[in-house]
Formats: sequence, structure tokens, C-alpha cells
Amino acid sequence: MRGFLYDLAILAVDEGKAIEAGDGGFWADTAGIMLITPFIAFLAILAVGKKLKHNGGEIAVAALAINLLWASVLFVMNMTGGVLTETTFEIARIGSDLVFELGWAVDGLSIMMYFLVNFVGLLVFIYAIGYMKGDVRVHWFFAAFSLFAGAMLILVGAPNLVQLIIGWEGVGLASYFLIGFYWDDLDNVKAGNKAFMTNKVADVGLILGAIILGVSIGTFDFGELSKLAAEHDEALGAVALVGGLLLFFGAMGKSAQFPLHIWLPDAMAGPTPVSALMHAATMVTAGIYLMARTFPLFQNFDDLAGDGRMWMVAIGTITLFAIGLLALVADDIKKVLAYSTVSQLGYMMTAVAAGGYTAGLFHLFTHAFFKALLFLGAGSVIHAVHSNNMSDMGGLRKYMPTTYWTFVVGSLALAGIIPLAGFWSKDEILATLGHEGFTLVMWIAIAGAFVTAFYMTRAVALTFHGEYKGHGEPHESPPIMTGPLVALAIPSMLFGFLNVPGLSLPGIGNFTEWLGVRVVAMGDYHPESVDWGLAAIGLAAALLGIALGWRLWGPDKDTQAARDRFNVPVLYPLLRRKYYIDDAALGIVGATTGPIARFIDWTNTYIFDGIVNAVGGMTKWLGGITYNFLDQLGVDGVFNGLSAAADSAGSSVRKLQTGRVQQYASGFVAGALILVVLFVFVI
Amino acid sequence: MVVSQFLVLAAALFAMGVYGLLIRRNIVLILLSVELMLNAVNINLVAFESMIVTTEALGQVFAIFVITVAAAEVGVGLAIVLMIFRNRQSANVDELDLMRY
Amino acid sequence: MTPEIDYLALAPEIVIVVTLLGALTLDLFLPRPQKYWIATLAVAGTALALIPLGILAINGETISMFDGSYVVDEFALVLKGLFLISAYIVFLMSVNFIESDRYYQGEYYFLLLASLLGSLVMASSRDLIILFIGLELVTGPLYLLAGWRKGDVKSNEASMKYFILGVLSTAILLYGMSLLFGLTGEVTFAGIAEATQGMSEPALTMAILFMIVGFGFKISAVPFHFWAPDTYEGAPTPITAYLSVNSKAAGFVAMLIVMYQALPGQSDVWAPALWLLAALSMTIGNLSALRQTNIVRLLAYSSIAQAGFMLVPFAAAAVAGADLESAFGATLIYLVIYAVMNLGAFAVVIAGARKTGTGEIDGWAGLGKVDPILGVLTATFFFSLAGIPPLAGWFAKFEMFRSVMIADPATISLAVIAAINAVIAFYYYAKVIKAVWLDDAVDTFTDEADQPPAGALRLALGVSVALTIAIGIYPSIAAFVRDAAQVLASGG
Amino acid sequence: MEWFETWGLTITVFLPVVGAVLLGFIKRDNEDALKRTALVVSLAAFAASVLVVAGFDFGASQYNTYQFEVSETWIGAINANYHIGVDGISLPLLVLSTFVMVLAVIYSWNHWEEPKNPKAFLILMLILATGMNGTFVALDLVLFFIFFEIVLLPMYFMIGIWGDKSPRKVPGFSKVFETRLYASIKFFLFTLFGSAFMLLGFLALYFESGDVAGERTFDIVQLTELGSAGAFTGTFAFLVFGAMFLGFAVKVPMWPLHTWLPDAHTAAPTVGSVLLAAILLKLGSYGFIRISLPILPEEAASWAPFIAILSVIGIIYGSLACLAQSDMKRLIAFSSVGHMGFVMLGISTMTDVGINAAIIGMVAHGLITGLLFFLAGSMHHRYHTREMARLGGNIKLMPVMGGILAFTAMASLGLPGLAGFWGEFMALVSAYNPLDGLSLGVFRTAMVLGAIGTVLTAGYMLWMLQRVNLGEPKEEWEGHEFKDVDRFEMTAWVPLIILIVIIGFYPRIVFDSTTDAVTSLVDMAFGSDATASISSITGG
Repeated sequence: MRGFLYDLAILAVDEGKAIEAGDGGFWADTAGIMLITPFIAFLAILAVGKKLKHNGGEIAVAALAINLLWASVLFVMNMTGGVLTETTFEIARIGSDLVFELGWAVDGLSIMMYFLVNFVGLLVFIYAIGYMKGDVRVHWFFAAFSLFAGAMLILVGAPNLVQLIIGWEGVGLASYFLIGFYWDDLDNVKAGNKAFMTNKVADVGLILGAIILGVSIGTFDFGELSKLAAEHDEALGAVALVGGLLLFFGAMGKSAQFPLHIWLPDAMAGPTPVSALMHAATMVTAGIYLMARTFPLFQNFDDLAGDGRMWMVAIGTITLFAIGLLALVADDIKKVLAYSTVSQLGYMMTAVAAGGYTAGLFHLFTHAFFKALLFLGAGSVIHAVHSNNMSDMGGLRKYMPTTYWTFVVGSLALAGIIPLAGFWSKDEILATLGHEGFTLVMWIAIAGAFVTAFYMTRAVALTFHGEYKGHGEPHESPPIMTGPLVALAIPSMLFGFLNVPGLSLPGIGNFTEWLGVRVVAMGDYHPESVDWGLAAIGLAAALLGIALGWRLWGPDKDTQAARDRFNVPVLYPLLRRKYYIDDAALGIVGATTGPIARFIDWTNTYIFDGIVNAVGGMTKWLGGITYNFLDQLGVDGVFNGLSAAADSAGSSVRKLQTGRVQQYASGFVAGALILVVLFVFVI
Repeated sequence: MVVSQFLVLAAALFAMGVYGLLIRRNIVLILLSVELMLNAVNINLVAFESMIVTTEALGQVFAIFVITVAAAEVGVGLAIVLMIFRNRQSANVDELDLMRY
Repeated sequence: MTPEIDYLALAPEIVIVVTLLGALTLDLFLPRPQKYWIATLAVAGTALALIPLGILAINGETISMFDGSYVVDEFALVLKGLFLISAYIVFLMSVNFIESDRYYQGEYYFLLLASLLGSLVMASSRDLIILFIGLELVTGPLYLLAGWRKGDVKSNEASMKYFILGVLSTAILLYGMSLLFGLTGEVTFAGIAEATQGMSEPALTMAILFMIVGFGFKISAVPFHFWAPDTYEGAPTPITAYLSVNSKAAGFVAMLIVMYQALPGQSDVWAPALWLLAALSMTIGNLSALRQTNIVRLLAYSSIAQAGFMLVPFAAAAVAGADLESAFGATLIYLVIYAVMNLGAFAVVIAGARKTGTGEIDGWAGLGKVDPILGVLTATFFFSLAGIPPLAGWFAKFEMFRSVMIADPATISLAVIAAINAVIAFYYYAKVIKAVWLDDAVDTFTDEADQPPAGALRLALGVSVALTIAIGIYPSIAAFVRDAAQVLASGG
Repeated sequence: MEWFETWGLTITVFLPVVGAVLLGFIKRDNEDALKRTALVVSLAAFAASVLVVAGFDFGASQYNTYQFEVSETWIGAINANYHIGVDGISLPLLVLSTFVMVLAVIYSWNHWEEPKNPKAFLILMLILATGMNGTFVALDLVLFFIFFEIVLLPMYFMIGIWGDKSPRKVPGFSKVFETRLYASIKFFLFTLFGSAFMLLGFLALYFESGDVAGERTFDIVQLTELGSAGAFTGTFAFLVFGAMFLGFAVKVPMWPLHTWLPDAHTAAPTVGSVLLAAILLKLGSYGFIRISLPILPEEAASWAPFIAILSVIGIIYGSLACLAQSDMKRLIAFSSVGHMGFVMLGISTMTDVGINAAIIGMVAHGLITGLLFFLAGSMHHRYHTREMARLGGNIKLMPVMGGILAFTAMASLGLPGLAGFWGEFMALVSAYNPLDGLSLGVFRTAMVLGAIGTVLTAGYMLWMLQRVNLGEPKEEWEGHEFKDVDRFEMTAWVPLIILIVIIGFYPRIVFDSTTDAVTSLVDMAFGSDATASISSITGG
């Protein structure tokens, strides 16, 4: 059936904007297969995975390959005309009109995500077959990984909030499993717990938000929600602010927004493919996706689109800049990438919150490719040197060229160097921010671009340049791993052109249009033409970052050594006076960025982590109090006390039984007399 | 005729009986106290009968029954006394406190 | 003029009289080894007496003799049935118990039959004198039976205590009766009921209270209960059973008749008084039972508490618009059910003591593993006493509660007290079950442990367990007692 | 099938006890015969209940109309009848009960606690089954009371005889008790205390019905009609509700009457804990839905905020207590307090959503916590300890068992897509928008606290997994041969797992039975404007 999206499309038409969309026919009706195959793979791998050559890797890959077929077909159909339909079936009906449904939406947004998840997912799975070879319980790895894919697809395909929650917690579960994949070491388990618990806290927001919105409008259906939002429905308006902010809080958890980002760096405890697919490309973007799905809600109600938006943009901004700085001091290459991911998520969130629906999603789209690429590259390196620390690397470019070149491509894309993908998407964000009047934010974002380029350059330099400081003889990874690197490098380079403002590719239009007719009904902004001035500034910031980074961590020995002194900047001028000007420049940079970064690192470790640990400890302590004092002594004590009392009463009462017959008789007579006195004279 | 004197007498006897039963240690004397109480009852009955004359002289009849039963009771009582005396060469109730609590 | 006598109506009593005379004569001629014939005779006689009872019940007409002083109506029949059946069970318990003793069986059965006769007479009495005779006939023989083990000082002491307090209570009871007679000039209950209608007179109040004290002794209600534990412990167990069932029942019946028949108009006096006794008996009885270590003493206190429960319905009678029938019926039903399950409990005690060689609860540890059947029986009877469904006890408690659920602070408060006591009571009943099933066996078992209980005892157990479960699952069996209640409840 | 219409329920209820009698005649040492008989009997009872489902007309479920109804005079004198029947509300619970009983029998096939005595154990189990099934179908207060109490006896013996023998120091007492003894008597006394007052409440209703309707009755159907017509109000209703509340709240158990539960669950033998958690706790909440709410609607509404508050305290409190446990089984026991808190929260909203939530919550909790106790039992069977400090790396020693434990823990923390989610989620939904006239403040606070409760739940469940399942096994288990899940355990557990998933993704299989009945129940109790709380503010 055409479903809610179609209604919305009609709504768009009412606003006089032309849309033409097919119902996707067979491919859309059967799109649900994509939501199921990974679960079949999951069970199959658990059942027979151990016995297979690649421990079930082939099953997982096969499943995603099938999915990618559907995803691609739909993607193309959507380019060439648009697809718009949903399929749902009822899983519960309470009373007359509280209905729960499962199903799959097929529209620009979900198709984009289907494609993203399945494309990147497939490559990562293939890569993982090589990466995980010979590792422990590989079959469990692929099982859990397939579980993730399924849950993620359920999430992105969700036509309503409830199914979204199901997928949402599902991916959380998978990430718990995979972060704690090496559970023999309890630290990894704790990292998994931390991720799950942080998200669970955020989910309280999601669930309450869903309830408040859903109950208020009588359905959890996204279409209804958007429609009513577009109509400025009163019942919805009444709860828009609180509901919207609660949803945003939920999004903050999954998408690692400050201050709930703390779990993501720890999540790097999982195998690298996991970090690539879940903690960079797809899962962490679920929050952005949620914001996009419910975008009309955030646009059409003054309080939410006003003050509410301020808060959300602020959070996003802090995230994109402050957390980005942390990447400067990390030595673990995966940590560098993790912080960078958080900062990029900050960009997306800022954009979507600011009303840049397309901008945010486009950055989500491009980022998925080059961040996955970077992680896989890092994985390839780690696989080679058996260490996460850049202090054990260096000079690897001659050992592993493919990895090097693809990694550089990814870095440049991330840094936002024209004409790579990152440049266009980041530029669109800047443009949107400027247009929506967040000028300050826009400048912070530009500074962020500088920082991004800065730390990526550092990463590249320390990893691939200088001389090798690790042990053994590093070697290029097998084709099964480099293949995906290349396959990801290409889109990282080219996909920027999919959405050059004002450029409509022949026959297929551009990303903005694919994202679907729904946008038009939501009064979002997307630039119609490139603002080259702004682009130039952004580009300049990036280049500056690269230049300084290169100067600071460039390949000559001294500065390679300087990297170590960089952590103690006060001493630095005393040790090196040679290039005075450079020293000055370096001094300034070192003296400023260093302490700031370390301060933020400190707050990160001691305040936000601290809070989490404190909360955890506190809760346990409270539990102790509740149980040992309240329960055992208090509530329970009352019960025990009572019976103890009855007991002693019994012993005292029975003392009456002295055995002396005449005392009995006295009691007898006394009783009689008391009765008489009582009833004859008193009453 | 006036009944009240008889009633007072009866009450007094009854009270004495109770008193005796409570303080006497020797079982035989206790039995006698019981006799006192029962006779108090008889006096009551007869006195009442003399006040309200019933066709079947119920008072006297009742009294006779009481006397009979009293006799029986004392018979039983003495039997028990005998039994106890056999076992412990004493008729003192204070010593009977094997069972208590 | 000679009063016309309906011999069929008197048949049960007559049969018993013949039996007890027979027992006496047989005892003269039988050599010691054959003495068990006396037991057989007693059992047979009791069973026989049930036949005319049945006929009368079927005729169902009320026969009144001696100017209404001696009435055989449904109510009387129900009670006679109760007395006969419970006596029957007690005889069954006695057979081996007494055989194992070296004392005179002849007298034993003679006295027991005499006491039974007393209770039969009393059930029909509708007049102070006959009531008094009946009561004394019930108690008199028991004084002696309590001391049946002549050589055993404990037994002596038991009978002595029982006797002294018994006569004291008799005296007080009689004093009350005499006052009542004096105030009304009547001895028949009907007459008294008329005369006391609406009478308000301190002397009358005193008379009523004295009679309550008298009955209170028989039903061992607090504070007239002191004799019970000691006597129960000292007396031979079958006699204890008889004391705790028949003579208690006799006391209750007397109380029921007098209160509902003779003094319905004075309920505002006796109901509050009995409220007090009920509350005291339940509470004191249960609390004291908590700490008992001897199973018989525990049952003694339990029977005190149970008496308290049985008194509860009386208390309801005072409340305006109270349903006397249901109150009366409640006590009666409780009495019947209590009789069945308490006899069962004592039968278990006899069998158990035979196996474990002790009456101490701890000594029973692990009995359930040695003799599961006996263990199950123990659980059945004690849970039933605690009032746990689906065993007969629940219905007794249920009816008791039902009778007091009248919108009145007095009754509601009593109901709450009863409810709390029901919970306390469970604790000490469970103590026995815990010992039998939950505790690990201590090997104090006698060499007889592996043998099943003697035939007669098995029969006794069988009868009572069957009744306990049957009534519990299908209480209508016991509910017919209520019809009997209707005869009297509404004041005759 | 005509005859089945009349006999179906009776068979379902009494077949087990008949089986118990049969077992009585089988030699004690003939273990196989005993087990087989028990299995056949419990299977037959389950089959009967399934036939009931098959013959159940889901279309016609106006509340207070029952199917497979039987009404025979039982205690004529007090007008108490053998009146039984099922409707959409009791049907799922009845099936749950017969179903879990079968699994319990299968599980105990090779899991006997010391002192080993299969005969006694199986007999008790079957008696228990009769009590539980009976409670769910009883339509007469006296009958309900009887079944409600019958359950106690077998459970008392199960805990007392086969329970945990370790010593336990009890505050307030000088001497140290054996856990099983302490727990069994505590369990019994608590429940007895509650049900004594419950009985008083029933009796009060009985008399009142006489005054208002002319004829005194214990019949739930008639009383419901009277109640929904507003016959019982004022102080009377208040007291009666209070009395019944005591009875049910102890059984649920609601804070602060819960303290019997951790001890009973911990001390009971595995199968005992399973049945206790899966079915017995439901008797209380079922009582609220079947008796308190329809018969005393107005009173229920005025008690609702109070109940909601207690429920929420229970949720938070239970979860916090879990975080302090060192004994795995005790942790699971405490988790029940929290989960039943959600059930009661749902009921307390007095809405169709809430009550549906409660019912599916009961079913889910039955399956999940039942499975958790199975697992705890099996692990204790192998490790001979439940101290989480000594466990660890279980999933390495026993991958299958560890996996199932992880799965169940996830289900228990209410993971969406598994059965546990719906009860919690819908309870929160209903709490956001309770029956018109109830204090929004209280219930919405309750909603928020409840949501926070879910976080705590996740917290202790993960914590348990971390300490039991993950990490490296402790040295003391070096060289131990651990037998992973055996086939009896599998047979007993797999059905539960499947059901948990199915209900998680397709809750209709429960709701289709309950929803109409619940809706019309709420209609009947509070007037039709009260139902469809969702639409009541959106106007559809």
C-alpha cells in the first residue's frame, strides 16, 4: 500500500510543489526481506557457523549481498523518479485504537539508509573475513554482526516509533555484544556495559518521548506525526517541546553527543570492523536519523523550533569542536578516529537541529564512506603491527601502500579538501548554519574544520611517515582487506558531487531530491547554489590545519621526537631554539592547544566519566543501604520483630501455669469476680 | 415471710466455702469447703421455693438432686484422695505441681 | 399422674444403659485375657445406639416429654449423633491403649459409657435440673478416668486438679442456677425465657455470669482453663481426647441451650461477657501454645484456643439484627468439625507416641520418613486444625468468621482478633508438621516403629481422616447441622 | 465436543490432583513409572487447556460473560457454588500455568534435590497445579479462596523439605535458622495473614450483596454486576478493598509486603522457584483484575494512586536491592519485585491499556523469570554454589547455558523485541494517561520513575552477566568437567525461549485474547468514556 508517506506527498502537492513517485512495485513490497535475512543469517551462523571455512562469514556476506541487491535497485528507482510506499502489519491492537505495527517504509530517507547500511556493511563484512581470520570464536562475531545489521535495518525501515525503538535497542544489544567481544578480559566487558548503560539512560528519553507524543496523537506512526506536525496540530503542539527534547535526548545517547559521548571512545575495545561499521558509519548515526524522521516535529512548532532548537544546536556545537580537540592528544589511532567521529556527529546534529535536513543527512551519507574507510585502514595497520598505538607505528607507507593511499584519501575527504566528498557535505552544513542565522556556530564549525584537518594530518604523519618504530616486519594486508578499502575510497572521492548545490545530474537529479518529497512539506533549508566565498574559507581552514599539522608532525626526525615533548609544552622552547619563528609559532600552538586539549581530556575523564562511575557506584551503594538496612532491618525487621514479640509473649503468658491447683482456683474465682464486677457494677 | 436473711446466710456460706477452698491445704478440708458451697445453694433453693410456691415444689426437688450429686461428688473426691495418699503418703495439695508451664 | 414416655425416643440412652450394665457384669465373669470382649461390647453398643438415632432422624418429628423438660428434636439428635460417633472413635483409640495398660478395663469402659450417657441426656434436656444432672454425669466419671493410671502420680495429680476445679465450677454454676430459679420461679427453659424477657436485674446478671463461669470450666475457656493442660497431660491419651471433644462439646451444648433457649432476652448480658472470654481464650491459648514442647500440652492449649473460636459466634448474638441462627449454627458446625479433626489429631498422637516412644515434639522428628502414611495423617489433621483448605477446618473457621461479619465495631474487632489468632495458631500447628516432615530423623524410634498401628486405631484414623477431607471438600455434609440449629436458635 | 464445553475446565483443573492420587499407588522406588505418570498427566492437563483455547470463541468476549462455564451447587447453605469459567483475561494465564507445569515435570526428570523423593515431590507438584489452574477459573469467591489457599500446602513442603539447607541469621532472633525452615514458615505466615483478611473482605461482600440484592451471594459474576452498578460504596467499600488488598498484595508481592519473596525464592528447590515465580505471583495480580477492580470500581479508582506509588517504589527498590546481592538466585528473586511492580502499575492506571499491559506483563514475567530460575537451578546443580563472586566465565565453561542465560537476562531487562518489553512499555504508556480523574501528577511521576527503573534493571542484569557469565573462570574450577545443557533441560527451556521471542515480535497472541475482555471490563467498571484512553484525548 502507498501508506503514510504518500499522504504526506499529497500534502506536499497541496503546497503546490510537484512530486512524482512510484510505489516501487515488487521491490518495495518485498523490501521487508532486507529486514529478515540478517536474522536468518544470525541463526544459521549460530547453528552451523563453526563448521564453515570462514566460520559463517560467508553466510553473513551472502545475506548482505542479497540485501544490497534490493537496496541498490530501490536506490536507483528512487534516483529515477522516486519511490514512496510502506508496508505494515498489525502486531497488537489494544482497545479500539491503540495499534502497534511492524513493517517497512520505503522512501528517500529509508532507501538512502538501506543502501548505506548494506553497501558499507557488505564491504566491512568482506573485510572482516580477512581481519578476523584465526581470531577467537569468529562465528560468534559474524552472528552478532549480522544481528546488528538486522536490527539496524529494522531501525531505519521503521514506519513508527515503536519499531524504531525495537531496532534502536537491538543495535544497542549488538554493540554491547561486540564491544565486549573479547569478554575474557573484564575491561572490555565493562566497556560494553558502559556503552549499553549510557544508551539505556538516553533511551529513557526516547521511550518517554515516544510515549508522550504517541499517546497525545493516538498513534506512533511517523506519517501521522509528520502530517499533524505539518498541520500544526494542537494536541501535538501542546507536547511538542517536551516530546521533541526527550527524543533529542535519546538521539544524544546513540549519536554520542556531548556529554553522553563518553561511551564511544571506550567502544573501540571491539574489533576494528565493528568500530568501522557500527561506531562510525551506521549505528551512531541512528540519532541523526531519528531527528530526520521526526523532522517536521522540530520545524513546525515555535517553542521547539525556537528555544528548543537553541539547546540542540548548542549541544551539537560543543560536541563538534570540544571533542574534536581530544583527537589531538590520543595515541591510540582508533581513539583518534573515535573522537573525530564524535565531532563529525556533532556537525550532523548541529545541521539537522539548525534545520539543515539535507545538509545533515548528506554529511551522514558521505561521512559513512570515508570514516568507514579510515577505520578499515586503521584496522589494516593494526592488523599489520599488532598495536593500536601510533607510537608503535610510523613509516608504514612503504610497507603497505594501498592502505596508505586509501587512508590519505579518507583523511582528505574528512578534512574537507575539494573535491572530495567531505568538502561538499561540510560546506553545505556551513552554508545552512549561515543561512539559518547561527553565525557564531558557523565560525566554530569552521574552526572545527581546522582542527579536523589538524589531527588527521597528525594521524597520517605519525602512522605512515617517519620511520617504523614497531616490532617485526609489517606487510600489506591481503586483498580481501585492501579490496574493500579501494571500494570505499572511490565513493569517498566522488559522492560529493551527488549533492552540489544547484547541480542536478542528468536523469537522476541530486541527493536532495532523492531524500524525498517529504522535505518540501517541512520547510527545511538547503542551498540552491554554492557559496564559493564560504567554501573558500572552509577550505582555507582545512588547508591551514593540514599545513600546521604537517609542520608539527612532519616526517623529519627532530619533530618526530618533538611529538614526545609536545605533551610538556613548557619545556619545549628551552630545548629547541633553532627555528625561532617556527618555535614561536609552535610555542603558541603547543601552549594553547595542548593545555586546552588536555583540560578537555581531563574533564572527559574526571568529570563525565567520573559522573558515570559515581552514579554507578552511588547506585550500588544505595542498593547496599536499601537492602542491608531498609529491607533486612527495616521492613523485614518489622516482620521478624513481630514474631519475636509474639514468641516472648507466649513464654511469659505460660508462666501463669504454676501447677498449683489452688492458684488455678484463685484465678478461677478472680475471673468470676472480675466478670461480676464488670457487668453488674460497671456496666 | 422474709427471704433476704436466708439469702444472706447462703451467700455467706458460699463465700466461706470459696475461702476455704482457696486457702486450705488439706484435700479433705477442701472437700468440706465444697460441701459448704453446695449447701449454700440448697439454702437458696429452698428459701426461694418458700417465697414463690411452685406447684411441683421445684425448689425442694432441685435441692434433693443437688444433695444427691454432692454426695456422689464427695465419694469420687475421697476416692481420689485415697489414691493420692497411697502414692505419696500425704494429702497436701501444695505438693501436686509436677506438671506446669 | 404418670407421664407418658416414648421409648423409641429414649432408645439411644437405653441402649447405652444396657451396654454399660453389660460391661459391668461381663467384667465380673471374664478372665483377664478375654477382657477385650468388654471393649468390643462397648464399641458395638455405641454403634448400636446409632440405629434408633437414625430412625428418629428419619421420622424427624419433635418428641417432647415430661412437660417439655426432655425433648428429642433434630438439634438433640444431631448432638447425640456427635457424642456417639466421637465416643465410638474414642473407644477405638482406647482398645489397644488400655490393653497395653495393666489396669481394669471393665471400669474403664463402664465409666466412659456413663459419661457418654450423661452427654446424651444433656443433649435433650430443656430444664435446669436435667441439664445439671446431665453435666454432672458427664464430668463425674471423668474425674476418675483422668486418674486412671492409679500408680502414676502425674495421673493422680491430673484427676485431683480436674476434680477440685470441677466441683468449684459446679458449685458456682449451681449458685447461678439457684438465683435464676429464685428470680423466675421456673426451671424449664421455655418458662425462664418468658420470665426473663426484658428483665433487667443485677441478680439476674450475676446468675448468668455464674452460669457462664460454670460452663466456662467445662469448655476450658480462659480464665477457667488452668486445669486443662495439666489434666490433659496427666490423663491417659484417649481420655484426654474424650475430655477435649465430648466433655467440651457437652459444655458447649449446655451453654448453647441455656443461652439461646433460656436467656435469649438477656443476650445483651451474656454476649459481651462471652466476647471477652472468646478474645481471651483465643489469644492466651494461642500464645501459650507457641512455646509448648509436649505435643499433648500443645493440643491442650490448642483446644483452649479453639474453644475461643467457638465462642466467637456467641458474641455476635448481642448485636442488633444479628442472625442468631447463623451464629448458633456456626458454633455447632465448628463443634462438629473440631470434634472430627481433634479426635484425628489425638489418634495420631497415640499412634505416633507408640512409634517414637515420646510425646515431645522434637522426638517426632523425621517420623514422616519412617511412616509416610502417619506423616500425611499428621499433616492432614494439624493443617485442618489450622484451618487450611481444603481440609474440614477451613469451613469451621469460615462459618465462625461469617457469623461475626456484621457491621458493628464489637463483632468486626473480634473478627480481626480471630483472624490474627488464626495466623498465630498456624505457627505452632506447623511446628508439629515441621518436626514430622522437615526435620531430619533422630533415631529414637521404638522397635514398633515399622509396624502399622493396631487395627482399631487404624479404623479410628480412617474414619476421622475420611470425614476431615470429605467435609473440607464438600462442606454441605456438615452444613446440615445448621438446620438443626434453626430449631433452637430462634428461641425454640 | 458438547460434553467438553461442560467438562473441559473441570478436567484441566482436577486432572493433576487425580494424577497425584494415582502416584500415591505407585511404589516409591519405581521412579520411571512415577515420572512417566506425572508427565502424562500434566501433558493431558495442558492438552485440555489447549482444547479450551481451540473451543474458545474470541469474538464474544463481553466482560463478565464466561465460556466453558459450569455452575453447580456446592455449599447450598451459604449459596456458594462450584462456578467456573474462562474469559479472555484468565485464558492466557490458565494456559501459561498448565504449560509451565509440563516443563517443570520434564525438568525435574533428572534434577532431584536432596533428600531425593520423586514420589512426594511429583505429588506435591500436581496438587499445586490443581490449585493454580483452579484459581484462574474460579468464579465464586469461596471457591477462589479455596484454590488460592490450596497452593500454600505443597509449596510449604517443597520449600521446607527440599529447600536450601544453609544457615541464616535472622535479625530479631537470637538463634540461627536453616534457610528452608525460615523461608517456608515465613512464606506461609505472610500469605495466610493476607488471605485471612481477604476472606473477611469476601464475607463482607457476601452480606452486603444480601442487603442490596436481596440474596446473599459469593458469585463473582453477580457481584461484578452489582459492583459495576455502583452497589458497593463508602466506608464499607474502603474496608473491603483494603482487606482484599492485603490478601492480593502479599501474593503479588507489593512493597513493603514483599519480604517473604526473596527468602522463599532463594530457599525453594529449582522447580519450586520456577512455579512460584511463573504462576503463584500471578494469583495476586489476577485477583486484583478479576475481583477487586470489577466489584469495587470506584474504590479501586480511589486506591489507584496509592497502588501506583507502591508499585513504583517496588520497581526502584527491587532493582536497587538487586544491585546489592551476592547470591545469583536471590538477585533474580528481587528482580521479580521490580517486574511485578510494572504489572501493578499497569493495573493501577485502571485503563484498558494498563490492564492489558499487566496481563502480558504477567505472562512474560512467568516465562522469563521462570527460565531464569531454571538456569539458576541448573548452574547451582553444577557449581554447587550461587555466589556470584565464585562464578564467572560461565559462558566459557558452558557456552550453551551461558548463551541462554545472556538471552534470558536481556529478555528480563525488557529488551524490545522480546516478551518483557510490552509489559513495561505499555505500563508506562498507560501511566502517562491514566483513567480520567486520576491524578496525572502522580501517574506521570510514576511513569518517569518507572522508566528510570528500566535503567536500573538493565544495570543489575548486565552486572549479573558480567560476574556470572563473562571474564575468565575462577581457578577453583580448574579441571572440573562441566556438562553443558543436557537434553531434559533443553526440552524444558527451548519452548520458553521460542515463546519469549514470538510474544516479543507478535504480542497479538496474547492481546487478541485479552483486549476485548479488558476493554469491556473497563467500560463496565468506569463507563465507556473511560476506555480507549488513547483516543479519549485525541478524539479518535
